[in-house]
Amino acid sequence: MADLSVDLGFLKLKNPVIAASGTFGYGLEFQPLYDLNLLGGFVVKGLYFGPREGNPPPRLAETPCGLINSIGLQGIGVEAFCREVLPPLASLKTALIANICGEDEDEYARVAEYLSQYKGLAALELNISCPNVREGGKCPAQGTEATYRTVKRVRQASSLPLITKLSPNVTDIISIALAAEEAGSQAISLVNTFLALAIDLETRKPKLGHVLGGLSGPAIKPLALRMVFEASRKIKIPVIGLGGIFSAQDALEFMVAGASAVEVGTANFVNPYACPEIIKGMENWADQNGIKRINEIVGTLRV
Amino acid sequence: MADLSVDLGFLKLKNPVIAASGTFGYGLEFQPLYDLNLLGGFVVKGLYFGPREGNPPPRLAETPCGLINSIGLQGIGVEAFCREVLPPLASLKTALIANICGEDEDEYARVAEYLSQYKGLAALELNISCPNVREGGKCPAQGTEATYRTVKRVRQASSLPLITKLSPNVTDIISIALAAEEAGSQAISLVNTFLALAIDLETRKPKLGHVLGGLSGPAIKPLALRMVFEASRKIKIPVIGLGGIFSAQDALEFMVAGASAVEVGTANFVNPYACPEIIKGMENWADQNGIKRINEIVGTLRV
Amino acid sequence: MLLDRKARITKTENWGSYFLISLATPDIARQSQPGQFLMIKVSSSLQPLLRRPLSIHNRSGQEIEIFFQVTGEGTRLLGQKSPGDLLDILGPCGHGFSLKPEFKGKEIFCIGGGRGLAPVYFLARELQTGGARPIIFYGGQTLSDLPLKSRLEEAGWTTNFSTDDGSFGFRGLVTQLVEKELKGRKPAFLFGCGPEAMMARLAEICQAARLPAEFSLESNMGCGLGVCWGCARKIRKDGKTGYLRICQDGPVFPAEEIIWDRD
Amino acid sequence: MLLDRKARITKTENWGSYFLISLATPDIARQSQPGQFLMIKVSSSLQPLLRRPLSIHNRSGQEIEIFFQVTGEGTRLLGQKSPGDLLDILGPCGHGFSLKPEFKGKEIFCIGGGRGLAPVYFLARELQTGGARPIIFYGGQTLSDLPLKSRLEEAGWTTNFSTDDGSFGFRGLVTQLVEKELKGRKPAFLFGCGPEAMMARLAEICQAARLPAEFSLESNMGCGLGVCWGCARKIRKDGKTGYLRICQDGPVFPAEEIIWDRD
Ligand SMILES: Cc1cc2nc3c(=O)[nH]c(=O)nc-3n(C[C@H](O)[C@H](O)[C@H](O)COP(=O)(O)OP(=O)(O)OC[C@H]3O[C@@H](n4cnc5c(N)ncnc54)[C@H](O)[C@@H]3O)c2cc1C
Ligand SMILES: Cc1cc2nc3c(=O)[nH]c(=O)nc-3n(C[C@H](O)[C@H](O)[C@H](O)COP(=O)(O)OP(=O)(O)OC[C@H]3O[C@@H](n4cnc5c(N)ncnc54)[C@H](O)[C@@H]3O)c2cc1C
Ligand SMILES: Cc1cc2nc3c(=O)[nH]c(=O)nc-3n(C[C@H](O)[C@H](O)[C@H](O)COP(=O)(O)O)c2cc1C
Ligand SMILES: Cc1cc2nc3c(=O)[nH]c(=O)nc-3n(C[C@H](O)[C@H](O)[C@H](O)COP(=O)(O)O)c2cc1C
Ligand code: FES
Ligand code: FES
Repeated sequence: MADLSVDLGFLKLKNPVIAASGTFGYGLEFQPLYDLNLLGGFVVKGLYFGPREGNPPPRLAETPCGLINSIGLQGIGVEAFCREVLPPLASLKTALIANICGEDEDEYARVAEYLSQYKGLAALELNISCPNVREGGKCPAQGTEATYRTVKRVRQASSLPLITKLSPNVTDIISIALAAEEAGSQAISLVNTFLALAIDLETRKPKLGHVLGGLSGPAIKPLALRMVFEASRKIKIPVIGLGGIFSAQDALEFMVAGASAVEVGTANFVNPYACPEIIKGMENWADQNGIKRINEIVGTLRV
Repeated sequence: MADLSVDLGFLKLKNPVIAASGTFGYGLEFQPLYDLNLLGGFVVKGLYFGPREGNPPPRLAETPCGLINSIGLQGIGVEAFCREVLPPLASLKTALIANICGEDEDEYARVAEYLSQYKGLAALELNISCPNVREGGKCPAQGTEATYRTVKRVRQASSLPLITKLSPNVTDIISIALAAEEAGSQAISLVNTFLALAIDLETRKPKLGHVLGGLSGPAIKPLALRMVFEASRKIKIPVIGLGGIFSAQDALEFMVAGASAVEVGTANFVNPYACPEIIKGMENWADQNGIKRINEIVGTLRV
Repeated sequence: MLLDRKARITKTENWGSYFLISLATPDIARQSQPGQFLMIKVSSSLQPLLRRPLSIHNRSGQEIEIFFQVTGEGTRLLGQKSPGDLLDILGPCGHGFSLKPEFKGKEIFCIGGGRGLAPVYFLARELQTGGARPIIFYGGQTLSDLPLKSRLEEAGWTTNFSTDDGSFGFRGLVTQLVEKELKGRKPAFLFGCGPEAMMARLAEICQAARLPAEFSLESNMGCGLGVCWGCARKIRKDGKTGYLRICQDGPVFPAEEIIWDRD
Repeated sequence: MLLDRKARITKTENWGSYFLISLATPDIARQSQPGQFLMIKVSSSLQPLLRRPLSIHNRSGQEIEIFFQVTGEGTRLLGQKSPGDLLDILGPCGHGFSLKPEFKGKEIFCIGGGRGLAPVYFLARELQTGGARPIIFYGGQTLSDLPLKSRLEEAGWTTNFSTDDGSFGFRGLVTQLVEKELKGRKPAFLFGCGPEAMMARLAEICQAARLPAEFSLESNMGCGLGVCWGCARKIRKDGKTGYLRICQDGPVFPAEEIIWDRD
């Protein structure tokens, strides 16, 4: 049986499949469905320092092979998270990753600092790429300087390994990835969602209460795959790839493009067993193709 | 019956539906199927000065609700175009638009200049946004300065009205649209295709001979719609919207978002009668909704 | 406990845009409560992407039924299924109507507007089983919007019909019919499901009549599992308002907690 | 003239992954030539997006037939259609095989590898109508890849079968079988359709034997109408090589014009 484990340097995963932030709740919700220890890891919903109300509904709109969301990071905040959610999760034998948010660099640092006092987190995923909180969908990950500054600041505030989650809404993903690397991020994850609009022709109103939202799902897969390919060839730190992964084949394509691990997002909604099924499918594929260790295929695209 | 005509200032269209460049050949191919005079207009395949071989196959890959192409602007060049194609088209009673390309600003200007000597063209569409010709998918429309310079240069080389076609592969579509406007473009069209990658897992090779290609079709509609919305609110010249328009409803959504006219691309492949059917559908919708003139709906999104 | 099952379609019925489908799925049937719903995969391809939420319309033995109206691509595809086909379903989801022991012997108003009748049938059956007396109200725009008319009549419950155009039953809105009936009867509770405007008006009527009520709300759903927070709506709970998940904290809420969407 | 039609399925047959479907479409049938193909919409939704190109397998009266193998989502969906369903088809597309008057009375080799048999059946019938004598070669990996075996036998043509594993007919590649037969026969022409490697090898064999030949090429297609240039392949024509459109300038090309894709 193929060895699915992957080593990100700062973190060993038993397999490359991580459930993506915002699509897996706080993890607890999936516990009745399957053993979370099957996962390479999972990222919890984005956390601000305090609780957050989120955006006005409607918050979801379906588009061809895609989903636009504008949840706006509704959440309980770090204190409640560490008090109520972390204890039951801390004993899991899978990589537990916190997705951290902030209104400004200060808040990012405070969230990182606060979480670092607790045991049980394998890494922080720095969410500088959510299109649903600032005016017009802007986010720090759209600029090299803001990326560099935020990463640097969080790097100094916490000793936990840092994965910086990048935005696809940029002209040049490579320069942003380099900025994150230079500022000390141990990995990058890409992509977050694409800024999008859906319109209800009958009412002539946006389908979402927040007007704009972020597009995820199979529709964006070819765009995400391209960015993972571009970034992974130019930076030395590992890339965690995501965007429209719905099957083992999708996940393997991201690894061939250059991802050392993958995250699965929207697929969890359509099939709550998506993650374990993808893991199983990768194992079968590796066995059928005589792949002994799955990390052999990372970045092997023949161009 | 509703009045579907729209006035772009420099050009009156009998209806807002234009067949998009690269998806309508030189127009002649559709003549056996329907009367081209039904169209608001059509844009012919991208033209370089000389003939061009295009990219190595495979040139197409399907993705969820999308199509990636890397044709690479195979074409006959302006001379052959003006000699062989233009004469039979020049007598049509619909707006004939040439899509112009160049390896550098000089070539763009030469193409524009050459075409301006001939009668029959209603406008030029300046294609500074093709992801399939330069290394890594780069194009002038990814920078404000290159956009400004190219538009300015072509503006000086030709007296034909100029529509600048923008790339969606940018961080800030507004600044690029403003640069095109400032440089004297009479309209912008957006979007061209999104830079994308598809992988054949079995061979671990890119599905396209050119490695990267441009994503079009319904998958990109919500992204294109967002960009049309953003740009049209910040510039004064009209916006021609496109990206995944497959139905009258799609076309109307673009107009509500802010497009004064629309282009229909990939849909022509799936349904060669897409354009006339969309026109008919818009007319029916307008009649059913008591819209007297279709241009009343432009930019009426209730935000 | 949420179950993930491939349920075989045993029967389909169809009236215009309305469909009634029976599914063999013993363990989901066993657990179902009125007001709970299923998340149903309507396509074997990636389009449409998401599952569709549909109420449990009835349970009979090993089977459950769904009743829906075609309103878009997802329900259109669902309507094309035939007996023998397998449906990918997840359920039962959410929290249903509160069936209280004190309803015993009492009249309970059960209002369904259009496709909103879906959960009302199961509700009425369970109320009856618990010894309560369901009084059904079934409203639609016109007679063809009341495809389950005879089904309700056969069940033997007191049923009041309304159509906007008067083609069957009371002429007018179902809310007007309820108001009228309330002059003569004093039910112990009111349950409602249907268009937002109908439910909002019913909530006003109940408040005026000091009649406790619960309504089943709708919202666009991503997961139905409580993980995406996409279905959230403003709810007033314990004096505080905030966004709660329709799929998990509902879909049924007490009238006084609901902040109606007047749009 | 390209026609856009909704054709009713009159019959379907199926062997494992292979399907044969009959379509009632009189005017497309009337115009069809062997080697031409249809662009078929396989889904009523947006996924899969593009039409699929399939050769015209046969014409009989008002009907045409298609023969295909399931190789992905599009052909899988197509295989699920039933008699009575309407298929959105566009055709006849492209330029077919060259049926020359001088073939009369001559032996013509017609080679189909796997699903590549599709156009060969129609071709052989038209050759026969024109007075030529088609000699068929039908190869596959194993017996189950030769579902049209009895159909060919019934047609009464000389037919040679091969399977890689020897489960039926000649054991080995169909190209080896053709080579072997060429020792005894001197056909006037060879037509081939099948996997690229098979056709490339046949082209070598033909060149060595100075046997003129045509092959039907495949390529991913966007439009099938000649407008997207997505199907282009390198073709050597009049001494120059350049990208030509398989859908419009082909799909059938003379052996000497084809630059094989050795991958
Ligand atoms: C808890 C719950 C129970 C329901 N029970 C029933 C039922 O028993 N019978 C019935 O006919 N309908 C029911 N509905 C409504 C039903 O889910 C929608 O009609 C259906 O999802 C529309 O899908 P579509 O693809 O046909 O239409 P679409 O084209 O997707 O949309 C048509 C309309 O449905 C709305 N809609 C789209 N997606 C969703 C979604 N995921 N959730 C809710 N609304 C959506 C859209 O806003 C739009 O107005 C229920 C909804 C909820 C939330
Ligand atoms: C002119 C022509 C005639 C053909 N005639 C027949 C026939 O009679 N019977 C038959 O079984 N097959 C025929 N084919 C092949 C058939 O078109 C493909 O098998 C089919 O398009 C695959 O679609 P899919 O969705 O099932 O598979 P996909 O999952 O889309 O792809 C499976 C494989 O098919 C290839 N493919 C995908 N899209 C296309 C496309 N648009 N054009 C060509 N190849 C594609 C892919 O590269 C991939 O290798 C023909 C192809 C051409 C070009
Ligand atoms: C409903 C929803 C909520 C999300 N919330 C978060 C979040 O809190 N933090 C974050 O970094 N990304 C969030 N994302 C983005 C996903 O983690 C992921 O980057 C994106 O959806 C693309 O992957 P997918 O196509 O597999 O879903 C969210 C996505 C969705 C659909
Ligand atoms: C096969 C193909 C060829 C194209 N060629 C051109 C071109 O020559 N010039 C150009 O400006 N755009 C070209 N485009 C882009 C389209 O005009 C259009 O901008 C894009 O496809 C998005 O619209 P759609 O989703 O409606 O197809 C091409 C697109 C496709 C699919
Ligand atoms: S639908 Fe996802 S939380 Fe309710
Ligand atoms: S498939 Fe479009 S030109 Fe051949």
